[in-house]
Amino acid sequence: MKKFKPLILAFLCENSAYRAIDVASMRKVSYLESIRVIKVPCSGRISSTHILQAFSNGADGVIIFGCLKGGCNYVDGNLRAQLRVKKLKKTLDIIGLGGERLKMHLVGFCEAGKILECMNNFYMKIREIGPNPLKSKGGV
Amino acid sequence: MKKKKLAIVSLMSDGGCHVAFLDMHENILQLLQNVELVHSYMVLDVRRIPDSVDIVLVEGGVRTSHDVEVLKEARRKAKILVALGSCACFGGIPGLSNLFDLYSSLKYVYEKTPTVIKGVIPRENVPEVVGVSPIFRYVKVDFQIPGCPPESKEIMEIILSLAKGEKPTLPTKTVCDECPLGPPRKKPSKLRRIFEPPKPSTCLLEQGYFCMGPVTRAGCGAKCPRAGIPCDGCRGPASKILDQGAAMLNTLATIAYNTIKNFNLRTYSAYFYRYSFASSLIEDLIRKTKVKKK
Amino acid sequence: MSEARIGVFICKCGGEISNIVDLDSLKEHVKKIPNVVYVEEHDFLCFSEGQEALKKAIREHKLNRIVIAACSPRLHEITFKRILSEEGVNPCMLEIVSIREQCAWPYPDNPSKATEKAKNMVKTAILRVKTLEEIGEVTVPAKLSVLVVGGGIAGITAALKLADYGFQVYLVEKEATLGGKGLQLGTVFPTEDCGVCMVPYKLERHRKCLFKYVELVLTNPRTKIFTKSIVEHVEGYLGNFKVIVRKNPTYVDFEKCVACGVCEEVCPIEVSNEFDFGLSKRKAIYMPSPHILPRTYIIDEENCSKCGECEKVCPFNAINLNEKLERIELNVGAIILTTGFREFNPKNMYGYGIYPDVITQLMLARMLDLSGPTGGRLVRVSDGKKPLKIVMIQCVGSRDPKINPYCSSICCSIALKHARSIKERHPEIDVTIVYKDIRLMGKYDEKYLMECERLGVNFVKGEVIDVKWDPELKRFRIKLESFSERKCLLADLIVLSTGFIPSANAIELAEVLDVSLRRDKFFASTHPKFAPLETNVSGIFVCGAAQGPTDISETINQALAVVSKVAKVLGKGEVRVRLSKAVVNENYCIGCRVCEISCPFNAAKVSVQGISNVVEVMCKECGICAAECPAEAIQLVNYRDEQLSEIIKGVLSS
Amino acid sequence: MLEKAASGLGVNLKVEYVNIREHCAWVCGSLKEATDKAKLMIAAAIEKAKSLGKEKVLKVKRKEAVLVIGGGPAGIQASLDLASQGFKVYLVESSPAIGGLASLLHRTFSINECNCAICVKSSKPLEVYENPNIELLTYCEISDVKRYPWGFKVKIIKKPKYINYDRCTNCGLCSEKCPQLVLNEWDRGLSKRKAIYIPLPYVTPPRYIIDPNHCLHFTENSCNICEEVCPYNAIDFSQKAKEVEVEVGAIIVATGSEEFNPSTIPKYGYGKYKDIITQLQLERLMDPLGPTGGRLVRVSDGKKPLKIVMIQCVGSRDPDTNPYCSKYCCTEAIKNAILIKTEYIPEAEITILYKDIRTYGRFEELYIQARDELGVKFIKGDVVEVYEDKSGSLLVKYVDSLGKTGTIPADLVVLSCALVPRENSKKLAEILNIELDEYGFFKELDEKVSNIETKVPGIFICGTCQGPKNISETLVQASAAATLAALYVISYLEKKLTPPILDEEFCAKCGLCVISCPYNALTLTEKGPSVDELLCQGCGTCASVCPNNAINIVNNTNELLLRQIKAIIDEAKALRKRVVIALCCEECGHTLMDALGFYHEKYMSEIIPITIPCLGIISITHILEALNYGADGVLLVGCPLERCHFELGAKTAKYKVELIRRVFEELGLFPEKVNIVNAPATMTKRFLEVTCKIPVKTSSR
Repeated sequence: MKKFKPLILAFLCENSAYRAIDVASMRKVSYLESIRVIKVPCSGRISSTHILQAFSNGADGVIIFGCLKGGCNYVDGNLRAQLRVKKLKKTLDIIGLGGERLKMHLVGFCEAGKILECMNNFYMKIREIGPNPLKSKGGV
Repeated sequence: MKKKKLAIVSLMSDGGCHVAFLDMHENILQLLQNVELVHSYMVLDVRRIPDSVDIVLVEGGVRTSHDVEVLKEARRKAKILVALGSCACFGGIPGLSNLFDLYSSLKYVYEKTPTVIKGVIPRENVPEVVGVSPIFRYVKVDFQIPGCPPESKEIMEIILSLAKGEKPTLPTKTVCDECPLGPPRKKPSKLRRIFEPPKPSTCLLEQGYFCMGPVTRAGCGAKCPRAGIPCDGCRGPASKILDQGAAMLNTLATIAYNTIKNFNLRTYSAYFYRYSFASSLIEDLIRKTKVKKK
Repeated sequence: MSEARIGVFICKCGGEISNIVDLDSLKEHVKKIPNVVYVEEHDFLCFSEGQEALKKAIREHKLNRIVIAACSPRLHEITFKRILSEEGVNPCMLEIVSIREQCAWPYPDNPSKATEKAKNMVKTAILRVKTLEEIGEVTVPAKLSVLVVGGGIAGITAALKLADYGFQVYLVEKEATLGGKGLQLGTVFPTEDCGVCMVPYKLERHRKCLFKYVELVLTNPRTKIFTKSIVEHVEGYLGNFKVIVRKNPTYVDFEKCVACGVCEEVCPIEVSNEFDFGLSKRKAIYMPSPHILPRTYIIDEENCSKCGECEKVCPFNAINLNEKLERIELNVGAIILTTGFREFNPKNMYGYGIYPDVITQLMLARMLDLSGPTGGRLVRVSDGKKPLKIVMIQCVGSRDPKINPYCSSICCSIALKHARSIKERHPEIDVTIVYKDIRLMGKYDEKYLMECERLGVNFVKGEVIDVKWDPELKRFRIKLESFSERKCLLADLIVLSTGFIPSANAIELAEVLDVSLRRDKFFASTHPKFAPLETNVSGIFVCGAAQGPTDISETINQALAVVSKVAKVLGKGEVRVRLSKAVVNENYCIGCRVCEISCPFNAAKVSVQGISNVVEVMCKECGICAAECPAEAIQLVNYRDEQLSEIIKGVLSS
Repeated sequence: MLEKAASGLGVNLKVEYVNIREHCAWVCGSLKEATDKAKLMIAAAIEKAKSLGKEKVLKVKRKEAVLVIGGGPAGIQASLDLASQGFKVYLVESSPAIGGLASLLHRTFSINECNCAICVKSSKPLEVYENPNIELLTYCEISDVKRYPWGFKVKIIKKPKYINYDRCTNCGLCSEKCPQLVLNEWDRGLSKRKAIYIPLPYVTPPRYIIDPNHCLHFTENSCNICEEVCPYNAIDFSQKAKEVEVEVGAIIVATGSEEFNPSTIPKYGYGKYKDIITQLQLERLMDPLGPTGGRLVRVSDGKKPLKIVMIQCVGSRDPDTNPYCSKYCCTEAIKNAILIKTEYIPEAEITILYKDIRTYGRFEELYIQARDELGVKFIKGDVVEVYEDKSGSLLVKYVDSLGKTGTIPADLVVLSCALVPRENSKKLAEILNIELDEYGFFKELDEKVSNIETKVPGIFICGTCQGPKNISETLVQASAAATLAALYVISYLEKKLTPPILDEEFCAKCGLCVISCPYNALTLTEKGPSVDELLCQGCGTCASVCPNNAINIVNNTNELLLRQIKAIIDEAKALRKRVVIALCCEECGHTLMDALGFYHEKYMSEIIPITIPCLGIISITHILEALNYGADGVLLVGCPLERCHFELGAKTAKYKVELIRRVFEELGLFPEKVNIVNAPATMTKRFLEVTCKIPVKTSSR
């Protein structure tokens, strides 16, 4: 069997994670090529619909990065997103996709290393879990 | 032109000013072309002051009732009366004896001075001794030539212009104006006594010496500071200074309040009023208080 | 809107990119994407040659959206934006993809991966740039006037400076006089200035006496003062608030009163003076302190019998006992909250309220004030004797998780100030400070501590367990625990260093203004570190002790800083807003108020008609409302659901 | 007010007020006394009114531009505030990148949470970089500042960076190939950098720079590698230092501070043992973009430290080094302890040795979290020594507050060092003509009410160059400085000039006025002192110190004062009244007299106040003259000694009084007749204490 190469969608808050990646790239490190990155003004912007949409369009995993607790430019957007993710994970469990396909991290601007590590770990984990079942069912 | 008549009268004095007058060297010849010296106990044997003299130089301050008499006589006979030297102008160093009462001064001079053995205060044939005072307290003074001693050149110039009927002027500024050491660059940080050698070409006040330059009338060419010795104020206060000592105290209070805050002078008067005590505001105050007490 | 014509510019970066990324295949890939009309590679886009090429291509191909694949946007974004606007393209129609940093550099040995990633990234960017809407700007006229709530040190400082800027200032104070707590302090640490000398005014010459500038605040044509007034209602937004102020009757016209004191003489009612904590007496018409602002007599409504004696005798007809309550409507551009603090009431703690000789630091300040009720004499309240042992207890009502977890910051300095002042005047009095940590804030404050140690103030680190009155000794017995040892102290007078809590009407005011409060009921700022003075409502600011206990110098700094923030937002009479805001589709809106609740900045409001409405000036473009809206009626411009989903679909589709 | 009304009518009216209500009616025992006093006061006022001349008013529009010195958080915030209000800002930074000390931080402490330091490290600097109103001048130094009525002309030296900023694309090839390796001061010596380098990966502006002290091209004139390797031809060795001149209306100084170097105190063992580091080094170690990539390890062997000891107050609250408290370090240490416990090494044992934990305000919650939730150990005590035992492990020996000695083994010792003034602040202070305080920070006008203004109008200070503070205090102060600077530059310089006038005839150029001027407003020229009318505050110290009365303040000449005194005494003699001349300074003195009125405090009606600008204008001669003319006493009323509104006036006056009293004592006169009250305006009691001792025989009633 051909090695499974997961397709991962990452939402990056433009105030922390997106900029962190940008800075880290000056040191010639970056995220994996099979991770697709979308920047958002705040992790709070991402609604459950978007996440579900990603899965229905064939993403094997969705990872979200928000600012550190207390560091959100918009008071508590990051915490709202976290709450949403927590709820959605349960839903994903119920519908059979599995909550572990969705992950959210709170990171600081300087913590590019941590972001990349999280991305890698997530990638490995999704590879273990296997592809998005919707794909094989032709749900896409 | 008729030569003006010039007389020099001595009161309580050591004759220093008289010598300063004679110290003109050959300039005296130039002077004598314009004036005629008619009375001077040092060079002429004329006992009485001639009647109607044009210019009378009075040397020394008033100490005794005899001095007062002589002074009044001189005034009567003079067209222009000039006070010569700091004693005549401000009372001079003898003025400091006003700090003490008369009896203790006499006692000190005649009985306790180390060179006196079994001294007695003379009581007979002695004119009454009064407090030291500058001559302006008794008579109208037309002009003052300060200095201890006064500058010979200045004396000459002033006599010459008086003889010509002009109004002479004294320097209006203070000794600092002539001082080659330049202005202070900062406030003094410590105090020094005169036996400590000063740094060259640095203002003495800045170095912490009580230099009286800022409050003393210019005209001497800042001889003392030039030689590294703080000015002691012999030329008395400059034109706009009401009280030489107070002005100096004031200056120190402003520029050196931190430095001399805890410094206790043994005597303020002798430091700051060495030459001008007898004509100072403070002496006035003392006198007024004494009058009140009586 | 015209059709999207996207130009993609790829930079070789002198080989840095082109050596690794296969630009030809990238170009091929890009060309297939709809709406892309121009794809080209350049050697150095950032150099003037590259810039010219960019301009030329825009002109020739009538490009209206640009994607640049080059280095990190941090490096040349400004340059490219400038070029776009020079060519008449809206500079926001630009996406920069850092294919050098993200693709070329991390995969020096794996060009295929690099190329693949570059393709994806450029595609994402193209999808994004395609959906971008042009963002316009609106200017909302802003009132060049400011409402300052609170007339303490912070309020007065801010008002004076705002007036200097040219703003019309309305100062609303709930008491009859201005000055705040500063008046009661006696002296302040560490300079031992009198408390009224607190507001700096002139820059040219530094004079600091508040008292001297009575006229400045009162007569400045740009400041209007409302005493005994409260803010009753506020609506509107940054640049245009409508405020209703309720002005309670003062009965004395401060502009007429010359403070002659005739009225006081005839007033038949005498009560204890709360300004001096009951240490002195006053009439019902009185002047709390000769240094109050405005300098006028005031009538204490509670105790006044309205007998009218004062009205009769006043030579200037300044008293009018029939004055009625007024409501005044104001239009302001911004609001500053400077409501300050009040002393925590330590009722029943350490015997406070039970024994009269247990007092607070503020009361001690009145006693030590040379112009205070006792003329600076230190007395026991109960018998008027001089106390010989004084114990100060720190952290009363602060640093206590059960009451207030925060540290009140200034009580240690206050205690040291008083201890020093007592020791200097009466070295024979024994002063002990029971503390947890001695916390000093200013750079010279440490000297205070040394001074106190030199003067022989005792310091005991520990916590007081119990205070009891010993009737035999006629003294207090204070039991305390210090380094797990039990100790006992005796005291004639106990002084409690009470903490500081928000002003009494803070909660009410927060409701009126729709501003959020912290857990501890001080006004909350949007970011405690980087925006300590902004509240969640744009246009409403907070400074001084209203946002937490601060000392006078910090209070003044904050008041000055807030002026700068106000000047920044109100600008020259208009607020300019980029319209990249949340917008509501009225057809979908169900008026559920989710947006209203979720907006951190109170920008979304549901109208009476049940339709949500976003105030552009207040919206800060986070999109939280859009994520929460169940009807998908509220959307964030350029991050609309359809835009996002198109991107999601696009990037996942290759 | 009257003056204003009159000038509206085209009449130049000069008004002299006599405050007979507060000064007479409310403070005298009887009607007659009050009336007499009023007569005397009016006599003096008439005398003054006679000689009031027209005041010269200078009106100049200031330049609407501001120079900000220092690109740390304070400088950045001030620049942004000013730029957003539309002012032109020149931001000068001495190092190649802006961000200051804060850019070395990993996280900043905040209430309840530990925040990432993004705003101070990157986004705010970027905003500065992008703002069209801000001209960013990095790697520059201020060489000269000249004052003009409209502001300052500033000379700035642009040091050569040897890089063409327009061409550099930050690719880093040059740095890769550079053969010269040196310690990286940005990582506090924890890592190495090349001679051509970028200080930190996230700095602004994001460009490389050559360090000429280490670059072989400059030191040995040999190497050209970077020039050859740069694909963009961005390297330019021929760059020379350039001087630019800018004209601004105000200057904000925000040069920040430095971390204290603990190697000067041997007991901490810093520099001797590798595993003793400072908090800032710890920040670098924890920073994912730092030298270890965010792994917290021992410097010596790269192992995880399990026992960490933090020592507080290193170089602060210590009379031998810096007596002040640095404010930020307690919270900083606690924040780092929390971070280590929660994110880095949860199993680590952390002990903090402290004097007092100063987590003031809401930072208290961090302290509670560290102590109660995370089990960080706190010991109140003093460090005796940090040493290595035979096995090579570090031991911290301390004495706790009960006097017991103890030792703690440590893998890593972190010193919480003081913030100390920057080395070059002395030089800058000289250029700007502002003062340093006793610790070497810039001195504020007043530590309580205006810690932003300096003695020179138009120059403001903010941030840690004024004194230690945390970031939010710094930002607040910076915004406040921006307000003051903005108000300063939009306002006209409109100054009633009350400068001293010089009588050249009597000036001896002795320079006493120059050294005694508290504002350095005078300089000595060949014609005598010349006044900088902008700096002059009209206090009259020069007039008082001038022995020959050659310099006088307009409308407050010595002569006038004497005439006023005499007028009062003459009038008093006519009324057969005794009189004590009270010379009150315009600030606290006059206000104190007013306050006496407000309080209706009765005092001797013989005291007749004359208002003068500052007690510094009084000279001993005035006192003597007044007494000599018949006054029964002289009373000086002015500000508290340290709090004179004109710096030295109150102090010198106090000393003058002391001196004259000493002289009086020596001469057996009446020292008790000369008195001084140095009290703030509210201390009426102090006034009464002094005045009740003045010996005045009761006037004839």
